[in-house]
Amino acid sequence: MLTRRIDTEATALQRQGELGIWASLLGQEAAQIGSGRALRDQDFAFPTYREHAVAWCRGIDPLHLLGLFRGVDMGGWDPLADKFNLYTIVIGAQTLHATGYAMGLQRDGVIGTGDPDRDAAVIAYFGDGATSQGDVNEAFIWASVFTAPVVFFCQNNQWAISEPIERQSKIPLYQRALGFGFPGLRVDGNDVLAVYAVTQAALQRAREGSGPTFVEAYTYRMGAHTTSDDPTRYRVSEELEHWKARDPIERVKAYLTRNGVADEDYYAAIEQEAEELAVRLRKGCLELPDPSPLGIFDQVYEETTPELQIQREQFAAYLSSFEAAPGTHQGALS
Amino acid sequence: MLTRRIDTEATALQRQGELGIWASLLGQEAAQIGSGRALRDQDFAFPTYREHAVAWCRGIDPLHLLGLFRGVDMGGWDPLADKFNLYTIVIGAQTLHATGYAMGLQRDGVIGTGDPDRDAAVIAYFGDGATSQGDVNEAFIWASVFTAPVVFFCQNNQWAISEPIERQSKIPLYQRALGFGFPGLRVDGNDVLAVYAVTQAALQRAREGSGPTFVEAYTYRMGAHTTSDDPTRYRVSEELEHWKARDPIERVKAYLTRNGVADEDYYAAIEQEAEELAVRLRKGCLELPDPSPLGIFDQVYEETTPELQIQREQFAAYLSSFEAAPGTHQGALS
Amino acid sequence: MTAITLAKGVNLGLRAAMEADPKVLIMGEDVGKLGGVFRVTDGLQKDFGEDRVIDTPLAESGILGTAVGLAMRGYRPVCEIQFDGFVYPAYDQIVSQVAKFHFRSRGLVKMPIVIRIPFGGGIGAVEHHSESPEAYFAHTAGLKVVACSNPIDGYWMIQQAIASDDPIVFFEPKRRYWEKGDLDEAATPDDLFSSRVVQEGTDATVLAYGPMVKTALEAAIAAADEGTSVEVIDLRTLSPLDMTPIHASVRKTGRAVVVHEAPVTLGLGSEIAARISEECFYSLEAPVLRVGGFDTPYPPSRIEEEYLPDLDRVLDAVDRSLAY
Amino acid sequence: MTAITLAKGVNLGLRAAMEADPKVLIMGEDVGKLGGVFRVTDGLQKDFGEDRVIDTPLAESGILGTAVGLAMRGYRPVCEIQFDGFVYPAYDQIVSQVAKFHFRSRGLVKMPIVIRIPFGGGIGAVEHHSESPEAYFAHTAGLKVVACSNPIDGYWMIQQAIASDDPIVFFEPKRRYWEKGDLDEAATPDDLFSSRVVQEGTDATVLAYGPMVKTALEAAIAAADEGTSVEVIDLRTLSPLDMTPIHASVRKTGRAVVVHEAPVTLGLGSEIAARISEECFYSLEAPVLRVGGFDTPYPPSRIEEEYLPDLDRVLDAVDRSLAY
Ligand SMILES: Cc1ncc(C[n+]2csc(CCOP(=O)(O)OP(=O)(O)O)c2C)c(N)n1
Ligand SMILES: Cc1ncc(C[n+]2csc(CCOP(=O)(O)OP(=O)(O)O)c2C)c(N)n1
Ligand SMILES: [Mg+2]
Ligand SMILES: [Mg+2]
Repeated sequence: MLTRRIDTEATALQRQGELGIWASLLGQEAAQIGSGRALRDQDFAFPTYREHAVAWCRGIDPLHLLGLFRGVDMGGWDPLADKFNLYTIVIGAQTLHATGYAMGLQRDGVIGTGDPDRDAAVIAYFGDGATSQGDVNEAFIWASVFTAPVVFFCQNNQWAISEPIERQSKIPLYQRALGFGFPGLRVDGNDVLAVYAVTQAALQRAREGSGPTFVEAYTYRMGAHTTSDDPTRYRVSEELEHWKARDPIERVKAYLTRNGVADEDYYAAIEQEAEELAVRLRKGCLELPDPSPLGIFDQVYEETTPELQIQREQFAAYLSSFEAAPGTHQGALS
Repeated sequence: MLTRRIDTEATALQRQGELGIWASLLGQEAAQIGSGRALRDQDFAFPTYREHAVAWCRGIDPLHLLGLFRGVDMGGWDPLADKFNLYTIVIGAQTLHATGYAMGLQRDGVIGTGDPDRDAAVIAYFGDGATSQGDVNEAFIWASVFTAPVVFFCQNNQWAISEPIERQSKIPLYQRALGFGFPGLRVDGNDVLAVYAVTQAALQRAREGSGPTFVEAYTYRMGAHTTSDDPTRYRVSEELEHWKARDPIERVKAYLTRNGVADEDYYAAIEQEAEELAVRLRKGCLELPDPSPLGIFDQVYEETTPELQIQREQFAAYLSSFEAAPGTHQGALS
Repeated sequence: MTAITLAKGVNLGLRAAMEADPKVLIMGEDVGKLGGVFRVTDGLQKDFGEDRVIDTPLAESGILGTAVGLAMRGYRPVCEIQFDGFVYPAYDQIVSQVAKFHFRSRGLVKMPIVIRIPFGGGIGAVEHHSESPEAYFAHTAGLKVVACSNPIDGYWMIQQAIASDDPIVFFEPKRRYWEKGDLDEAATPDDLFSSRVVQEGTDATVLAYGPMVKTALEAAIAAADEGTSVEVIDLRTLSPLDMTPIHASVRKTGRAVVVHEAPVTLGLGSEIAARISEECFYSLEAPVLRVGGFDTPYPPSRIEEEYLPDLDRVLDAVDRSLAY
Repeated sequence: MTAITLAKGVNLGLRAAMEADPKVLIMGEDVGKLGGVFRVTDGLQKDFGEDRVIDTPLAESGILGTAVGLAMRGYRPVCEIQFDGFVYPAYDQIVSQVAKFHFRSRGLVKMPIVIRIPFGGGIGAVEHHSESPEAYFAHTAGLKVVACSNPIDGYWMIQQAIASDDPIVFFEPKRRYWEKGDLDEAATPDDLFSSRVVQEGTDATVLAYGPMVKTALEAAIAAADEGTSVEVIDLRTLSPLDMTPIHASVRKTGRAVVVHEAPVTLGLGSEIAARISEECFYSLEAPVLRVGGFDTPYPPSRIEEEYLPDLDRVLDAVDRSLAY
């Protein structure tokens, strides 16, 4: 619920022009929270651009996500320290990074030791559309051949922007793994507990050194692809209605209430927390400092180059020429 | 036997410095002849760089193959007229071309008509190593999603240069197709009749509009990867001995003799034909005209560019300056 | 005469090409039902069917690789790459196959493929959505590269590109998609591979293409106010270059400034500067100056306006040129 | 002092780097048991094991993509691309990931990856085995690009590249792999990102790198016989460029010729010509001339010697420069 509130707030901020774009996770909360909660501290997650709830599980301040979509940076967290990679926008590229990282874990001897605080695994997130990319299939080959400790977690939300899953595969996606020699399975992606259990088992298998697993979390993108998208152009409203009835948050609420684990007070407290979070995010977002134009020259390399130094100096001089003689030229320096 | 003689002769020519390199098909004759003979005139084949016997089946003069490896051109045949693509050297790239061509057949309405002289299919050749390339897996996706009339014909010769098949897959390759939703099967690649039957069935399936099939022809690269390679560095001689006992040519000879289809005279006649072919090739190869240096400028585009025209003119003038004043500069223009 | 946007101009051009030749296909991600994320292919699938306007699986190498096969079968695929930064997975197919097939086959196999790429920044997007990769393709023998800058050119140039039997990378300045121009369908368009003087002037020549043409024109107006007469050339064709009008202009003005969004180092400006310096050696009164993106990855969008060349940076370069 | 080939020089450099730092890995096709098709990694798997010298599946994007992950985990992968023409399937990972990670993470994630590419022609090979793709990488912000030209540089530069925390594309001139030089392991190498005057001269400056350095030196000898004193600079670093010695030389000679095998259009020569023209404007007595491959795909090998710049074409350009 907190992540959904983050999502609503972000969408609102985008509508008000404060974010360039926002990729909503609406409908995919259970898949993300269920898998994110199955991670241990030492595990490493490689997200796409939509894993806001996994970020939440990894302890990333949602303000960082807003910063990225606002365009103040490309993700303000420390991917190595937080063991949560920066968002990867090029579809599928991160599955190879995840596999390489997993090969690094192998070389570091931190799998199959039997020590639960030591054995680590990697999880790679990607969408149904991504399964068509060469990179993702190469990642399957690498992981299989090297028995790498990586879980391929595919959120099949039925759509890749306007393209339905039938444009990517004629058979259920989890079966793809069979062609590469490792287990694939499908889980109800709107059932947070089921996702947790399945991911947890797959991660454990990886940590033990038994290699990769493909998990297909069968879910639905209830919103638009991003705030720039208009899904009414390509899908029918009945479909959405069908899935609304399966809303993962309503389902877990029903479950918790039925089992007496949560009551009205609990929900009220969460609503309250969500509201406070939203206020903080809105305020924080507007206060996010813009990056310094000169800063970009320093971040390209570990050891900068003469070219960049010259460009930086010239640009600094150019910028200050405006301060010295304002209005010399007609154009406004924005 | 004829194709093996071509191969021996080409290897000899390379050793004598007349070819830059040669990729031998030794041991893969049955897989290539069996599949090549299953093609009808209207079918189209996309080879790698090793399908010399398929070329033979398509009626390509082996001299053209020598020309390519000698470096006088990049394949002297007409790929569209001969329905045999030029050799593709970038591993796996041709599987997508084959799939695209097959999609063209669909659009031309020449599949599933029931007319055996009209319905066409495409065959894409590739090696075991190629199955790791993103492109090949993308071709599987395309072919599956669009039900394209293409047969993926993989010659699993156990090696990709020095890397054994285990570096590409942990499970039998034909199973890869299952992950993509179309049939995959393995055939004894050293049994020419079995290969013929299986390929013929797969092609027929494609021509009827039932989509792609993956055929794994299980065979062995009896020679080096190319004439530049030294397989003693990475594989043991017992393996070769094992496969020599399964030599596809010896096997078909034994079969034909046993069944009284061929006798000594028949073989003698073939030997004779092979010898004549070899003589012709050797002679033809040495007589292949070198390309004209100025010709390259005309082949880049259908409509050439001012840049190329200038470069061509300047280069022509430069070349003729040597004729005008020989010995002006020290270096020899080779 | 109808007022149309650039997006609409290309859309109408595509439609005209598809009507003229049944072999023309459109392929790409979301080009069908959605009509493309920028709506450039809007309505085409509805009118020409799913066989001719193909929503492909999500893989750029697959798009270009199958386009090669379709071209071999006589089709003329127009491939859309959704955003500039997503062309790289297709790089191998473009550079090693599309570009080389004609040469490899001594002209027996033509590759009449158009690769449409919405390019450049200025729209507040996240990473990989604002790149200017044109130099990569202009350095590749076997490809031709053009960039349109306005709705009218969008309409004509896309048709000319599709009609060409050579493979063409077709750049569309995405931040100008919504700008308007008046289309006269009866007019005779300029040759596809020609550059055009879009503003005459005598003191300095500014060369630009795609999104920067508008910026250059604005700079010329501002310069005029300061008494400097700037000639602006819209390159339109990036490979091959059309040097004739460039030579004429630089011989007149003696000074040249090349402007693009792509990083300066080895951007189009370097080739143009090298050619002008060689071919107009005795006419140049100042070195050819280059204004472009800095040699950094494209920055977060909140500072893209500083990163991108703007009117002021163009004027600054003109001033520096005049100071020689 | 031992006489070693270039292939051996890089081999020894790799060995030294692997001994010095257990995080250094070698990855690629056939780099293990076979020791690479050019034997540059010969013996390394035997001595450092399969965990550190990895024969990978046959997919270049996979090689670079997993290298990114390994780098994130603190490793220093040295990736071999078997031949120049096979780097393109990895282009997306190189341009969008390897090159951008440092920037994207504001320096939090380093990418100490070396991409070794045997490049260039002249060995009688078939298509895709003789290309010179260096400009594609030099135009890419976030990468550094170097090229060695001789065994001694091969030995030192590969170690320096591996020690660098930035991603480096490392070009090795394959047709010089078997040429020899005397290695003094006790010597102090030049800085990796520095260019070097390898032949002093006063009349014209020839700039070259990789395989063309030898050609340029031969041209300088031939020119001396004709009474022309040619200075030759081995660029060594292509991105960043080391302009200081170039400026000094051109200010002295007033004339510059850039030589490379890559096609001229938008090759390294265009950037160098643009920079020299701008930065040494008043010193130039002739335009910077460029000698390179023609703007065609690499031709069939029987005419590669005509296609490639040779001694005569370099001399011809020097003569043309002197004629201004
Ligand atoms: C290589 C590449 N091509 C195209 C895009 C544009 N794009 C962004 S998201 C998307 C659809 C992705 O679908 P899916 O993998 O199912 O993930 P989802 O958005 O549904 O979470 C596309 C085509 C991209 N980001 N990268
Ligand atoms: C993209 C690419 N990478 C590397 C190479 C170099 N190479 C040529 S053949 C080969 C091995 C191919 O093995 P396989 O696919 O099994 O075919 P085979 O040679 O055994 O017929 C390699 C790595 C290439 N040609 N293309
Ligand atoms: Mg999806
Ligand atoms: Mg093989």
